[in-house]
Amino acid sequence: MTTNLTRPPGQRVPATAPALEVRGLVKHYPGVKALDGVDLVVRRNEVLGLAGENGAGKSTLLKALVGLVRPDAGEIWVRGEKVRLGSIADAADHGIGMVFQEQSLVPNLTAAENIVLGSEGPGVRHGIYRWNTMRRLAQEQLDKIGSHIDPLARTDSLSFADRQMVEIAKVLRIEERTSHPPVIILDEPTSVLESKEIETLFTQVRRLREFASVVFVSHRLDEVLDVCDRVAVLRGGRSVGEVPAADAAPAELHRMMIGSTGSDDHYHGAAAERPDEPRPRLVVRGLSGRTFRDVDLDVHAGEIVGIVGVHGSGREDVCRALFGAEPTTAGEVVLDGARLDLSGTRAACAAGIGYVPAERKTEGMVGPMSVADNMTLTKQGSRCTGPVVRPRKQAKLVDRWIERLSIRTPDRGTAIQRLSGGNQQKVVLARWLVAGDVRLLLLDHPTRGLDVGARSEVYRLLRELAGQGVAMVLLADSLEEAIGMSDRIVVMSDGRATTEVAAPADGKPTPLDLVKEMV
Amino acid sequence: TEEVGGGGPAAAAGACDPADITLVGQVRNESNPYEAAWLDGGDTFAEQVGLTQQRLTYDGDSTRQQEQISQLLAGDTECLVMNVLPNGDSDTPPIVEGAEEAGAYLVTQWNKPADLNVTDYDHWLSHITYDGVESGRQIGDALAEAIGGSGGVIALQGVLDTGAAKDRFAGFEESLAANPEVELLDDQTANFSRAEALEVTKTLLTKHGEDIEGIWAANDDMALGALEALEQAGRTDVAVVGIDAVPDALTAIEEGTMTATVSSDGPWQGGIGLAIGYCVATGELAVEDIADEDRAWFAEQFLIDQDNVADFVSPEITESDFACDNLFSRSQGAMS
Amino acid sequence: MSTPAVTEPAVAGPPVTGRAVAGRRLTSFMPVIALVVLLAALTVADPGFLTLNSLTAAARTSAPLVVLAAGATLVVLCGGIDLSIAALCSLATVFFALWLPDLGGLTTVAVVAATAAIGAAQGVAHVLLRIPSFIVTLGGLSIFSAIALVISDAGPIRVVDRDVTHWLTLYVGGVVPMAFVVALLVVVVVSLVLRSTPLESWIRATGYSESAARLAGAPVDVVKVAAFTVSGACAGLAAIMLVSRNFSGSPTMADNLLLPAVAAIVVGGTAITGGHGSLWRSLAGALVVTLLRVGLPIVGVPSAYEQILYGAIIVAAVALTLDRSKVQIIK
Amino acid sequence: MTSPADADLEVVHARRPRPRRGVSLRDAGPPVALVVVFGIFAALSPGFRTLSNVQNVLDAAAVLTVVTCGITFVLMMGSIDLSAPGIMGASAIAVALLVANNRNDNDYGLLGVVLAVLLGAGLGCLSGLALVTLKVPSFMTTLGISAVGLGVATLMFAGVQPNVSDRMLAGLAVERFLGLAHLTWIAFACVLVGWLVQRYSRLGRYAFAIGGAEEVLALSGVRVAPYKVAVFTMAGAFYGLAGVMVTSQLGAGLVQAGRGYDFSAIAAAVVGGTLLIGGRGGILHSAVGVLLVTVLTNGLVQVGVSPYWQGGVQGLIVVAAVAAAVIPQRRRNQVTK
Ligand SMILES: Nc1ncnc2c1ncn2[C@@H]1O[C@H](COP(=O)(O)OP(=O)(O)OP(=O)(O)O)[C@@H](O)[C@H]1O
Ligand SMILES: Nc1ncnc2c1ncn2[C@@H]1O[C@H](COP(=O)(O)OP(=O)(O)OP(=O)(O)O)[C@@H](O)[C@H]1O
Ligand SMILES: [Mg+2]
Ligand SMILES: [Mg+2]
Repeated sequence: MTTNLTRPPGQRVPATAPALEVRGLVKHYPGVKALDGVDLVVRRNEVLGLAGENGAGKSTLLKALVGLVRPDAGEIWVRGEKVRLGSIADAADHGIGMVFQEQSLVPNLTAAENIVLGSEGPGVRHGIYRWNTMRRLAQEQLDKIGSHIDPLARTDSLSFADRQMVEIAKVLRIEERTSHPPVIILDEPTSVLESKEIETLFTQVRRLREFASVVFVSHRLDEVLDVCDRVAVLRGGRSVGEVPAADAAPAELHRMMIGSTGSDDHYHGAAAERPDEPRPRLVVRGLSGRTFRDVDLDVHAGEIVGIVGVHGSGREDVCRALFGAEPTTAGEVVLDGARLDLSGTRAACAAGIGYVPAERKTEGMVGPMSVADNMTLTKQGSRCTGPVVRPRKQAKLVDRWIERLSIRTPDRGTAIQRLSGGNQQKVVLARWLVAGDVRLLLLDHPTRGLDVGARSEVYRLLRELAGQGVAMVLLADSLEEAIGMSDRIVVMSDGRATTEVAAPADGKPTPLDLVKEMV
Repeated sequence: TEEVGGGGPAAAAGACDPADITLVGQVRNESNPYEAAWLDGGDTFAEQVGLTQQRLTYDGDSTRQQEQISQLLAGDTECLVMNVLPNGDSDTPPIVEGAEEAGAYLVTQWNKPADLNVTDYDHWLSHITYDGVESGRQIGDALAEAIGGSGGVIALQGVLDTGAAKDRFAGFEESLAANPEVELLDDQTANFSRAEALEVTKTLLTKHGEDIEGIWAANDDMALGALEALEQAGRTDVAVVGIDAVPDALTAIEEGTMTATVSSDGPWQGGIGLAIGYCVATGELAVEDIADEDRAWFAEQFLIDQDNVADFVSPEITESDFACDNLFSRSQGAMS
Repeated sequence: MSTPAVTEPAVAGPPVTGRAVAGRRLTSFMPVIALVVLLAALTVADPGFLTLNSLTAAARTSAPLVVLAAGATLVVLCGGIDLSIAALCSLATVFFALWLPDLGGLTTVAVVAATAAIGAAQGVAHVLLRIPSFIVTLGGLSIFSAIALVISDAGPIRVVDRDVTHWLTLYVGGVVPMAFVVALLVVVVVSLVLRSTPLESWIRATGYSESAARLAGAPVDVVKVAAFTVSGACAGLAAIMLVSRNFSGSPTMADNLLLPAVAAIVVGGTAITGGHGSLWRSLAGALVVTLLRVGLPIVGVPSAYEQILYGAIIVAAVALTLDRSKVQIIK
Repeated sequence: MTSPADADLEVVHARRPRPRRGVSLRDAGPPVALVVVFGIFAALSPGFRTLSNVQNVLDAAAVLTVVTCGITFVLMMGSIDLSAPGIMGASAIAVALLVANNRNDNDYGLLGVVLAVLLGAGLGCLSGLALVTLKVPSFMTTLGISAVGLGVATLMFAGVQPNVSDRMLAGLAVERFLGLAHLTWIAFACVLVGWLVQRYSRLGRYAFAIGGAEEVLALSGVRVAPYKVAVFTMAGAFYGLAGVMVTSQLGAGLVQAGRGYDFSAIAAAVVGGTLLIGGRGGILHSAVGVLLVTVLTNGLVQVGVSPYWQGGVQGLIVVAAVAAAVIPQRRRNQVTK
C-alpha cells in the first residue's frame, strides 16, 4: 500500500501561520479550573509532545481542540484563522482529529465500519452501504499502520491493543477528509500498546509529520522525547514552558511538570524486608481455563511476581480466574493453606484478594458514582465503615487515602468520571487498600495512564504493601516496569507458564533476556 | 385514628331540585359500539330532563373504575346519580358501599355477586341485567337448530373472570344437554375480543377442520371475529351465534352469514339507570316504593334471527320508557 | 538504585467554591414541582377539585400504586425491570381471600411473606440462569396470572371478614388515609435502610455498571435478589390494600396497574437504565400518575381527549423531572 | 533509561484468538428452541403437524411479525417502544375510514392504506422527536404516544364501528398465494426489507451502532438524533401497516386493534435474541422469536391445554427457551439486565 506523502502544492497554505494556535484557553468545571489560560502553538510538520501530570488539563485542552469541550474563554486559531469549533465534525472539517484517551469504538460494529464511521465517503452511497468499498477503505488505513486484523471482524472480538490500532487507523482517515494538512491528536495512544506496536505507531507518526502536525500525549517521557520535535508542558491548567526534544532529558521534563525534580525510575531498590515464610502464600497448581492451561504459580507473602507475555498469552485471564471472574476447568488454588473457591468474585474478596482490572472505564470504576463510593464499594470497604454506614468514619477514611495517594479531586463527593484518568486509576487502587486486610493483590496494568510522579507513588505504595506482607501478581505496563518491580518474573506464552526468571534487586534481567523467553 | 365522617342521611327519599342533580354514566370505554350507544342513551335521557350526563370510561380496568368512583364520591354527592357498568362482579360491592356511605344514588347493570342483595341498601336503587343463562341457552338452541340438531360445534368464551361469561356458557351447557347430538369439540376463551376470536377460531378450524359445523360465541364481537376467520378459511357452511345485537351482527344476520344473536338494548340501558336515579333523587319515586323484585331484575331480551332482525336494526328510545311510573316495564322478573 | 524522593503533590487544588448547588437542589425537587403544577392545573380546570375530601380520596387511591412503584424502583435502580408486580399483586389478592378463613389475622403476614418468596425466586432465576429480568418477570407475569386463574377458579373471591383489613380503611387524624400512611412508611423505611447501609451504593453500582460492581467485589447477585424480594413483598402489601378497598380478591384485580407503576417510576425521574433515582421520586411519580388517572375524567375531560392529554402530560412530566446530569445517554 | 523500542529487538508474533466474524454460535439458541418446540408439538398433536396448520401458524404470525420488525430496530438502539397499541389503533380506524366503508363516502383504496401507514410513521416520528428534543426516555415518550394514538383513534371512531367494504383491503386477508394469505406475504416482504435495511443501509447499521455505543458515534462526528428519529418513524410506519393488516383481517377498524402487541412484540424480539440494552440481534432473530411465540400459542391450543393454563405454560416455555439459549454463552461477570 502506498500513500502519497506530499500534498499537491496548490493546497499548501503560506507557511507563515502555525497549523494550530491556542490563546488563553480557560475551562472551568464545578470545583476545578481544568484550563487556566493555556497558550499553545502547533507548527506545521512537527510532532508536538504534551506533557503534564495527571489532571494537568491535557485531555481537556485536546478535547477543546476537537470541539468536544466548549471553552469558557480563549481563542483557537487554525492556519491563521480564528475558528469556533462546535462539534467533532466541525473540527474534522478543519482537519483536526483525535484518538481519545479512553477507547471510543463501537463494539458491535466491524473494524471497517469503525474506521470509516462518520466519514464513510464512497463507502456509503445514498444511505446504502457498499461493503466492498468500505472494506477496501478500511484496509487502506490498516495497511498504513501495518495492522493485520480483519477489517470485517467485529470490534469487540479484537484485543485491547488491536482496538487501539483500529482507533489510530480511524483517525488517520482525517487525511482523506480534508484538503488541508491535518492536525492529528493522540491522547495517550501507547499506554496499552506493546513495544512492537508502539514502534509501528511511531513510524506512522513520523510519516504523518511529512504533511501533517501531530500532538502526542504520553506519560512515558522517554517515549515523548523519542518521537516528538518539541514538548510543551502543562501544569495546573497553565502552560509552563516548552523544550526542544533533542536536548531535553526526562528528568528535566519531570521537573517542569511538577515543579521539582524526580525521576522516572522503575528500579526501586531491594525488596523490603519481609518475614521469612517457608510456605508460599498463593499456590496455583494446574490451573486451566479457556485461554490458559496447566498454569503453576507460587507467590510468597511480600513478594511481587510479574507475569509477562505477549497478547494472547492468557495472563490477563489467569488473573481474572484467580479472582473468580473467569471460569476454570481444572486446577487448584490455595491461599494461605486454604483452598480457594473460584466460583465468584465474592469468595475471592472474602479471602482477601484484590483485583485491579485493566479496563478501568468499564470494569474498574462506576463512573457516575462519587470517589468515596467507588473507594468503599468493596466488601472490605464497606466492612470498615460497618454494616450501618458511618458517614463520618467513611469520610475520614476516604480523605486519608485521597491525601495519601494525592488524588486530585475537588472533594470526595465528586463523581469519579470527572477525574482525570490517572486520578481515576488511583481511586481504583485505593479501593483495595482502605480496609488494610488484603492478602493478595492482582494488578492488571495498575499504572496505566499514570503520570511519572503518580507512578512512582504507586510503585512506592506497592513496595510498602509488599513490606507489610501483601503478595502481588503484577501484569506490568512495560517490560521495564515488570523487571523493576518484580522479585520474580513468570513468562507466559500460548496459555502456559513457560519459564520463570528471578529478578532480585541485585540481579535484574535485561528486557532482552525476557523477550527471548517470550518468543 | 378515627373513621372519616361522611355519607348522607339514612333516609333515601330525595328532595333534590332537578337542576342540582348530577348525572354520571360510567362504562368501560367509548371505543366499542355497544357501550358508546349506552352513553348516548344516557345523553338522550339527560337532555330529556334538561341536564347533561358526565361520561366516564375506565378502559376495562377495575382498579381505575374504583379510583374514579371514589374520586367522584369525594366531591359533592348529595344529588349525584350514577348509572354504572361494573367491570366485574367483584367490583360491585365497593362501588355500592361507597355510594351508600356518600349518599349518592346508584344503579348498576350486568355484574353483581349473587349474594349481594340490593334490598340491603338504601342508595343502591336497582340492579339490572339480562339473564345470561337464558341468552346462552337461546343461542345454543338456535345453533343446534341451524346445524340440523346434530354435529360438532366450538365455543368461544368471554373473559373468564366475569359472571356474564360464566352464565352464558352455563346456558350453553344446558342447551347442549338438551341437544345430545350436538357435540362440543372445543372451548377456548377469546376474552370478548374480536381480534382474539379471529386467531382462536383459525386455530380451531385447522384443528377440527370439517368437523366444525357451528360456533357459539359469548358475544357478538367474538362471533364477528369468528365470521372473519371463516371467510378467510373459505368456509361458508358454519353457523355462528352471538349475544348483544351489535349493529354489525344484525347486518350479518340480515345478510345470512350469521345465525342468531340476543338483544341487549344499550341506549335503553344507558337511559334507564339514570332515569331510576333521577326519579328517586327528585322525590318522584321513593326507594321504599320500589318493589323488591324491581331492585334486581332481568330486563327483557329477544332472540334475533333472520326472521325478526328487521325490527331491531335501528333501536329507538321512547321517552315513555323513562317516565317515573314506567321504569320497570321491561322487567322479566326478579333475578333468581 | 535508590527510591526516588517522591515529591509532594504539586498543587493541592484550589479551594472549592461556588458549586452549582442551587441548580442541583432544584432538579431534585422537580418531581414535587411537577405534582404541584398538575394539581394547580386540575384546580383551574375544575375549582371544585381542590377540596380536602378530594385530596384524601386521591391519596387513598394512590396507596397501592405507591407501594408497587416503590418496590419495583429497587429493581429498576439495579438496572433491571420487574414486569410481574401487577400479576403478582393480583395473585396475592387471591391468596389473601383464600387464606383469610383459615389464617385470620396472620393472613397479612403470610401473603407478604409468600409474595416476597416468589419475588426472591424470580430474582434467583434471573441471577443464576442469567436470563434478562425482562424475560424472567414477563414469564412470571403469565405464570402468576395462570396460577391466580386456576386457584380462584377464574372468578373473584369475596372477602367477608373485613376485620383483618379494616385498619387500612381508617384515617389518621381524620384526614390522612391509613393506606397512604403505610405507603409512606414503606418509602421512608426502605429509603432509610438503603441510605444507612452500604446497600445503596451497591445497588447504584449494580445499576450503573454491573461488571465494575462485581469486580469490586460488591455482592451484585445478593443485591439483585434482595431487590426482587422487596419488590415481591411490596406487591403483596399492595394487594392487601386493594383487598381492603374492594372487599374481594380477583385473579385480574391489579393487572392494569403495571404500566401506571412503571410510569410512576419514570415520571419520578428515576432512570429506567438503572443507577440513578430514588423511592421518594417514585412516590411523587405515583401521585402524578394517580392524579392523571382520576383527575382528568373527574374534571370533565372527555375520554378521547383524556388519553391524549394523559400521553402529553406524562411525557412533559418526565421532561421536567429527569436529572440529565446524572443520566448522560437517554435511550 | 531504555526506551521500549530498544528493548524489543525481536518481532514477537503471537497466535491470536481468531476474531469473530459472521454468524456465531450464540445466535443458535432461539432457532434450536424453535425446532425443538415445533418437534414436541408435532409429536404430541396430529392436528399440529398438518400442512394447513403450518399455513395457519404462518398466517397467524403475520401481524406480530410486522410489529416486531418495527420494534426490533428500536430495541437494537437500546430504546424501547410501547407505542404499538396506540399507533395500530389510530391507523386501523384511519384506514377503515379512508377506504370504502359504511361510515362515509371515502374510497381511496391503496392511497388510504398509504395514508394510514403515514399516520403511523407520523406518530412514530413524534415519539422520536420527543426523545431527542425533550430528552425524555423512549419508554415514556412511546407510552405517551400510545395514549395519544388511542385518543385519536377514539375520536375518529366516534361511537360507530367503521366496517370495511373495500374489496382490495378485505381480500388481503382472504386471498391466498401458494397457500398463504396475502398478508403473510406482506409480512415476509417486511422481514426482507427490514433485513436489507439492517444490513445494507446506514440507518440500520447506525441503529445497531447506537445500541452498541451511542457516545462513540457522537465522538466520531455522527449526529445521532436524526437517526433516532428516523428509526422511530420507521417503526411507526411498520405499526401503521400492522394496524392496516388487522383491519383487513377483522373487516372493521377497531380502536383496540393493537392491544397487547407491544409486549408480545418485545417478548418475541427478546426471545429471538435481541437484547433490551441494545446492540445485538436483528430482524432475523426477531422473526425466529415471532415464530417461536406463535407456534407456542397455536400448539398449546392444538394439544388441548386448558385455557386457564395456556398463558402460564407459554410464559414458562419462553423463560425456559431463553434460559436454554443463554446457558451455552454464560460467562463470568456477564451483565444481565
Ligand atoms: N467533565 C468534567 N467535569 C468536571 N471536571 C472535569 C471534567 N473533565 C475533566 N475534569 C477535571 O479537569 C482537570 C483536568 O482533567 P484532564 O482530563 O484534562 O487531565 P489530564 O491532563 O488529561 O490528566 P491524565 O493524564 O490523568 O489523563 C481534572 O482535575 C479533572 O478532574
Ligand atoms: N453484507 C455484508 N458484507 C460483509 N460483512 C457484513 C455484511 N453485513 C454485515 N456484515 C458484518 O458481518 C458480521 C455479521 O453481521 P451481523 O450484523 O449479523 O452480526 P452478528 O454476528 O449477527 O451480531 P450479533 O451476534 O450481535 O447479532 C458483522 O460483523 C457485520 O458487521
Ligand atoms: Mg487525560
Ligand atoms: Mg446479528
